[in-house]
Amino acid sequence: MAREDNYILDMQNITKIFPGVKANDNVNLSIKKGEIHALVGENGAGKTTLMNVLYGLYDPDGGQVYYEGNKINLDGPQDAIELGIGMVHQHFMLVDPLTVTENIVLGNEPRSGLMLDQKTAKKEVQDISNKYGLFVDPDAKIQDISVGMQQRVEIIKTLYRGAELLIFDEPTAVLTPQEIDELFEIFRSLKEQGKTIIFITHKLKEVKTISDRITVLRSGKSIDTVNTADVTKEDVAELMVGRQVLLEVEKTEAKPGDEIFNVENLNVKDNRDIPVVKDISLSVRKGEILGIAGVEGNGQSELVEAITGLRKIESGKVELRGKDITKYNAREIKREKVAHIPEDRQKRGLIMDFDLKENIILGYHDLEPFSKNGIMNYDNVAQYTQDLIEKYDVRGGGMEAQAKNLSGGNQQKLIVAREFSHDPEFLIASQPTRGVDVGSIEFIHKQIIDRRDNGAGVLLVSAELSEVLSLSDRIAVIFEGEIVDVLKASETNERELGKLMTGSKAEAGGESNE
Amino acid sequence: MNNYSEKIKSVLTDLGLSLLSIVIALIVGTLFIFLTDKSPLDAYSALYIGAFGNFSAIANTLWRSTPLILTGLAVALPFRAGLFNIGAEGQLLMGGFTAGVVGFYFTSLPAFIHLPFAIIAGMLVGGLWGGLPGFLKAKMDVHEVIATIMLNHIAIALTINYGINIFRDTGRPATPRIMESASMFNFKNIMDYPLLSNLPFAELFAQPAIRLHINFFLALIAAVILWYLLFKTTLGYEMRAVGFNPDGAEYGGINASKGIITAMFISGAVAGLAGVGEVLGTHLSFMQGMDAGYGFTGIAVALIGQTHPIGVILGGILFGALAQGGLEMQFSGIPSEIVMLIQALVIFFVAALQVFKVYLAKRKAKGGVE
Amino acid sequence: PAAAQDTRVGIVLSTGGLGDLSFNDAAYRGLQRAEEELGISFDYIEPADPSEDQTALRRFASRGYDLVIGVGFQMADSLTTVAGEYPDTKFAHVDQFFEDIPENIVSLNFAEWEGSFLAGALAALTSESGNVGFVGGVDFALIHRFEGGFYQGARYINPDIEIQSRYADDFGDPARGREIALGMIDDGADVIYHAAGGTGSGVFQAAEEEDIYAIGVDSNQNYVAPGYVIASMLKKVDNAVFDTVKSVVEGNYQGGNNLYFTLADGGVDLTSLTEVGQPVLDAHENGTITDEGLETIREMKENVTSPYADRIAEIKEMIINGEIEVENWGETGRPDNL
Amino acid sequence: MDTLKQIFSLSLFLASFRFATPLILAALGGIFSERSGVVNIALEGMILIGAFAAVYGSASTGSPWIGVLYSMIAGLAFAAILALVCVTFKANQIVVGTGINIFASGITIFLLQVLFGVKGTSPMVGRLPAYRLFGVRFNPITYIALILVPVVWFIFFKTHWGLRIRSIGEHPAAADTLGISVNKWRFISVLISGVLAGLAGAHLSIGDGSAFVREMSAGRGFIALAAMIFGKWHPFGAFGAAMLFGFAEAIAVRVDFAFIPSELISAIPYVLTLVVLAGFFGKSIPPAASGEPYYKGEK
Ligand SMILES: Nc1ncnc2c1ncn2[C@@H]1O[C@H](COP(=O)(O)OP(=O)(O)OP(=O)(O)O)[C@@H](O)[C@H]1O
Ligand SMILES: Nc1ncnc2c1ncn2[C@@H]1O[C@H](COP(=O)(O)OP(=O)(O)OP(=O)(O)O)[C@@H](O)[C@H]1O
Ligand SMILES: [Mg+2]
Ligand SMILES: [Mg+2]
Repeated sequence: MAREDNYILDMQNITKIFPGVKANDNVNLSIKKGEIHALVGENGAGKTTLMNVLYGLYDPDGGQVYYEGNKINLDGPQDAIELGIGMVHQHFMLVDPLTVTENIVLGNEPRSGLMLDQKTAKKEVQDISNKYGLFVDPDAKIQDISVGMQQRVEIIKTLYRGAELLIFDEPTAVLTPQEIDELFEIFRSLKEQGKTIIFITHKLKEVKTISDRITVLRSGKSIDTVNTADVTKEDVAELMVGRQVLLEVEKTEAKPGDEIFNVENLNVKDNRDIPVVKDISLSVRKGEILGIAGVEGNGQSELVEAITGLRKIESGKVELRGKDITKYNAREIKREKVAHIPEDRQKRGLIMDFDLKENIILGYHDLEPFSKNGIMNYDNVAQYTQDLIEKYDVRGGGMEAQAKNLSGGNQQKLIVAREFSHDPEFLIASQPTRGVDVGSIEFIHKQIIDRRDNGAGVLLVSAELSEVLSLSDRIAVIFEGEIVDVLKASETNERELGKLMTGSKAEAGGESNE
Repeated sequence: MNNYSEKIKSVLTDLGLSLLSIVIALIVGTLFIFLTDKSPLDAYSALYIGAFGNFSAIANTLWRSTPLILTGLAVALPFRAGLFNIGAEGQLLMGGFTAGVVGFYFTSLPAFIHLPFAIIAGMLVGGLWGGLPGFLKAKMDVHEVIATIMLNHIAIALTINYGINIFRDTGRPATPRIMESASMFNFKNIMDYPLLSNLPFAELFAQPAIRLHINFFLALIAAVILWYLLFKTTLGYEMRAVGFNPDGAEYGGINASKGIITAMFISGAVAGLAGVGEVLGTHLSFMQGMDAGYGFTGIAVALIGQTHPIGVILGGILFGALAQGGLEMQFSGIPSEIVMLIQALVIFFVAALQVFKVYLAKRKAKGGVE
Repeated sequence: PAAAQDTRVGIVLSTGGLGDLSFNDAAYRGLQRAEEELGISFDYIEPADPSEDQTALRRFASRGYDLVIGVGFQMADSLTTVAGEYPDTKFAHVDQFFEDIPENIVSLNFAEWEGSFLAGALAALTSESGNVGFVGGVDFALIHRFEGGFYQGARYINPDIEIQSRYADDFGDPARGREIALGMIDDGADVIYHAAGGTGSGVFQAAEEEDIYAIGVDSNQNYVAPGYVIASMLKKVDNAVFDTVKSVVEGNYQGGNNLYFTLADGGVDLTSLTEVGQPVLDAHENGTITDEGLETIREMKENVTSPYADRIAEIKEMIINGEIEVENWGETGRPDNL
Repeated sequence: MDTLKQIFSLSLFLASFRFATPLILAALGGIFSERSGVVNIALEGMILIGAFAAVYGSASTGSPWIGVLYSMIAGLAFAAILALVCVTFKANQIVVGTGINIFASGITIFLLQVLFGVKGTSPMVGRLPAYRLFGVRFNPITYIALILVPVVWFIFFKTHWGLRIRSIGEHPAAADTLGISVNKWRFISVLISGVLAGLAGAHLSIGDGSAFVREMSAGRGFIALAAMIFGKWHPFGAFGAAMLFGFAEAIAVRVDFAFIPSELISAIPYVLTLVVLAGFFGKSIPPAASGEPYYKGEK
């Protein structure tokens, strides 16, 4: 029997077991009607699993779920949907080749006779998008739209099915600051309309800004539920990790050495052959971190792919230690002691069906001690893997587990572990802490600083302004494929960057360039 | 890390399930046998005796499984690299034909040159016939399934229709018989070789009925090499990476085209070896009908063996036994098409029962945690 | 000589097996007849592929069968091998000439070119367009014998007759057979002879559709498309096999011979141009063709073929007594300039 | 030149359509099954069993139309096996497909003997009448195939069924989270592919033909598979590819090439295809999830 009546949802003693892992261990979660409830916890704590149980995707190995006071038994998402539960997944559930409208109506499509009634469908989409201020292009294909819009599509999907309780699994991980603000606006308007929201995130700032209450999971167990007003970020962090966590990055003044990396008049096109990097020139010194701030989709992804040998360079020059590497392919560049943390961990960073030990040597697999004259030495690999997953605290299944069964954050840690372990002299990190928990963020940031202090040059690309500001020594702002300004991190602020990133030229706020 | 005992276990479950599924298939098969007023018992004991009843039966089962293991491997390797090779049939024909021609054309080479020459030539041409679709895929985005299907038909025209005619001597639609110097060692002649003749059990082999020749052992070696290549070498690592996630492989500095072309070339060479063996070991000339659809059966062999070289060996032996025992079933009065049906049933059930392996694994894991 | 009733014959058929309306079926018929008339018993094997031939032959030999028969070219080597292992067993082979033939093998060959010569002649005689066609199964020596005979026969009647010839490269693809025939008909052919196994049934269909004539092969196929198949070139494997069994039963089996069955001994022939053959009557018996089907065949014989009966008989005579020499393209090879 | 005259003749054009018909039907079938995420290399076997059932239906009832019905039922039955074993029991689709092909060769020969007392070629049976439309004569199945091309296009791109099938083939998990039953739709799609392949068989045996011959599908199931991929899993694309194959096969059986040895003529269609593909043709990307059984809750 559910506890109080103003609880729309009450999950009691939920247990879910995967091969080798107890993802949920007698978890309790109660949600009040109309609240925004934050669900936080380390990577692999079991947040996503719990939500998948609530959405009927997994059937729990133990526990009960009460919804609006009644015990419910979910055979599948259909049941959840009918009850008014909607979920926006950590990895979007969108069919790339289909249009926005098609994705939204999929499953209960408006029809006229035999035909699928595109007109009505489009209209309903438009109505919802107007009502909640969720702008989308109904006719665009998913594969052609920004991540932010894809997320709005996911939200409309749930509302289209009359969701009352909306689950958001790390919705902000992939969003730009602007998009995050928009998202929170949406949250508020949803709340006004009486909807209830469960919100998973690793960013405590967001938790403080938007949530009413917070539930903390740690290694599969529910630790505590608190009122947001009564706690500080540090408190929450401690609850999550079980120890004190430094939320602010500690770093000493950089001691830049001579130039290690520079690009001149770089031009790059995207997949649709549109120029997206226009005459960019940059340079990074040894022992410094150059941050690239910019709203996603302004060419930073293509820039990184181009300088890591994954994308064709139309014109321009890339130099490492004064050596021309413009024509180098990915392998040759890696051999120059360049490390690369790619922005899309699932598409680029990992072979999801490989196990940890096979993943942790990707890109270095043909080097000793892993490989000698073309023969792998898996004993060395195993040893090496063991060390790294301990050092970097990669959780979930051990080295024989497939990467696809790791939680999002642990996948990221795996990549970081790999890329940082060949003492790179130049490090390219895009979105290095996307979807990573506070403890790990602390860790990864510390690693990046250490690299810098050991004299490596670092190129940091992040949509996370606070991250760019706190890590970088210098910040280059990219807008529509051009570097609009380069600033000293110490002499600028989010406001100014925000302006530059959105095209409006800097007024005041520290002299630019050196 | 009780990693290996784990593996052995999973392999044993595999085998257990395969056996179980074969039994079920045979039970269902009785339905058809009843339609032919024969007794299933006789039929199946014939099947068993034909395949494993005595030494020569077993030897011949292995002999029959040889081309199947090889075509199975030829499908399995590219499969691990994300490619579906339906072209083993054509690669087998090209390889076999080449070996056949080399086998008769050079009349005065010593065996220690002629035989290896014929084998390598056959594997090379088979390899090229497999490498071509690999190249088309890597460089021109031609889907390998179309390319290999097309090349199968082209190979038939080139070898069976055209090739035989230009080299035919008598009325037989076959190339001239190969020279003694190009023929593969056949175990029934073991006594002619002083060295071998005083091996233990040598005399067991010395029966005229035994057709097993060395290509079976070449097939085993090929399987081990491929297993090693796939799971122990850097190239294999790269092939599997490309197979699972080309983008990830590219990021890892792996050259996908290289992986694709090599995988297809190797698999073509292996399929070619299947043809080589049939010509130099079994028929002693390249003749119409010698391909016997091995290329297609190879697909089933590969996947029943879970595209794992060792699995493929077992799969190949299973099909070899079905073929060898199937013939014996005919002697017990079961018409050939019923034999076919029973073979198909075995495939269904072996395939279907693999599924339970997944469930078993899941259950086991659960138990493990509590 | 072994008493007939305990004479056992084992036959290993050619891949393709029973139902090929050709030598497999014919050989089988021959054994059935031997079973009825001589009281022998026989068993047969349909190998799935050539690898099984040798094993199958050996199983029969090792089980003490008195006569072991192999059908089809690809059996020849295996038969020689097995015959070597079982010198006391008698063997026979259908359709392959042996260079140096062992004492315990008799090889049964057929002068298809002679029979096909008659088919060609008949085609030329019945053709009104002066344009006839030949559809082959697979392009190789055995089939070239048929093609060659047909070609020479047609030319003998009408030196400047148009002869179309094409191979389907498949013995089991009627759709191709039909399209090839339709193509030939488009180009003016009005009589088509086939030596293409199952592919041939497509030829008959085309003939029926376009109302032209076809000539069958190997066994009597005149009933297949009643009224359109004006004759069939018979390859009497059944008789040859029957005689061989008989010789074994009667103890006068003559091993070590390549026998050629020709027009002279009726080993090859053309179906009667006047009478309806027994197989057709049987087909009528077991309902494969209807009464009117049988009727149409009768009428066809009467109106179309019987007028030429004498002419064909005369040509047949000339071949037998050597006045006409028919070239065997299987040996000489198929001329390139056709 | 004579060769050219032959190539551009009307009769050759018509022959192309007759050859293309079974390829079009089977390829459309393949599209259904693969768009839903099930690889169907059993088309070959389904064509074969369809061809047999058509002949049996026509022979036993005297009506070729019943024969057509039988062919579709037979194709459906075989598809049901594929669906049951691969969709429900999640067995490997390619293995089972291979099994079905072997099964089809066996069962047709077996039934040929049980039902007609022969082993290779069935007696001739009543075939479908050919109808004259706009000056050309085809049997109804050819017309049906031609009509089905736009119909299938309509189903896939204009109806909610098509939408669901496409989404399942691309991203089953997404469809699943919207409460669409992945397995149900895969089952249906595979069944449809069986019906179409069966129909293709009927064309071979009682549409243009009028008898069943063992193995008469002669590899057309695989060519259809190629046509489907060539056509990028799109009905019109597959139609175009099938026509190309049909045309090439027609050339092979009808046109004389002085410069090509007769034994090699049958290879023309395949060489042609390779040239076309290699020469100027983009990448064919299969439906993302095709070939993979769907397990709930897999990451
Ligand atoms: N399908 C699966 N099979 C096996 N293990 C799984 C599966 N899904 C999740 N796990 C394991 O269950 C645990 C919890 O995973 P879950 O995705 O719920 O973590 P999370 O809290 O969402 O982490 P993150 O914040 O990184 O997303 C992890 O150890 C993960 O490895
Ligand atoms: N399907 C199978 N059938 C038969 N034997 C198998 C099968 N799968 C694995 N094995 C056995 O298990 C052993 C290990 O298998 P495998 O090499 O696939 O493990 P792996 O983890 O992929 O290899 P590695 O760990 O070296 O990369 C093989 O040597 C083989 O003997
Ligand atoms: Mg998660
Ligand atoms: Mg492995």
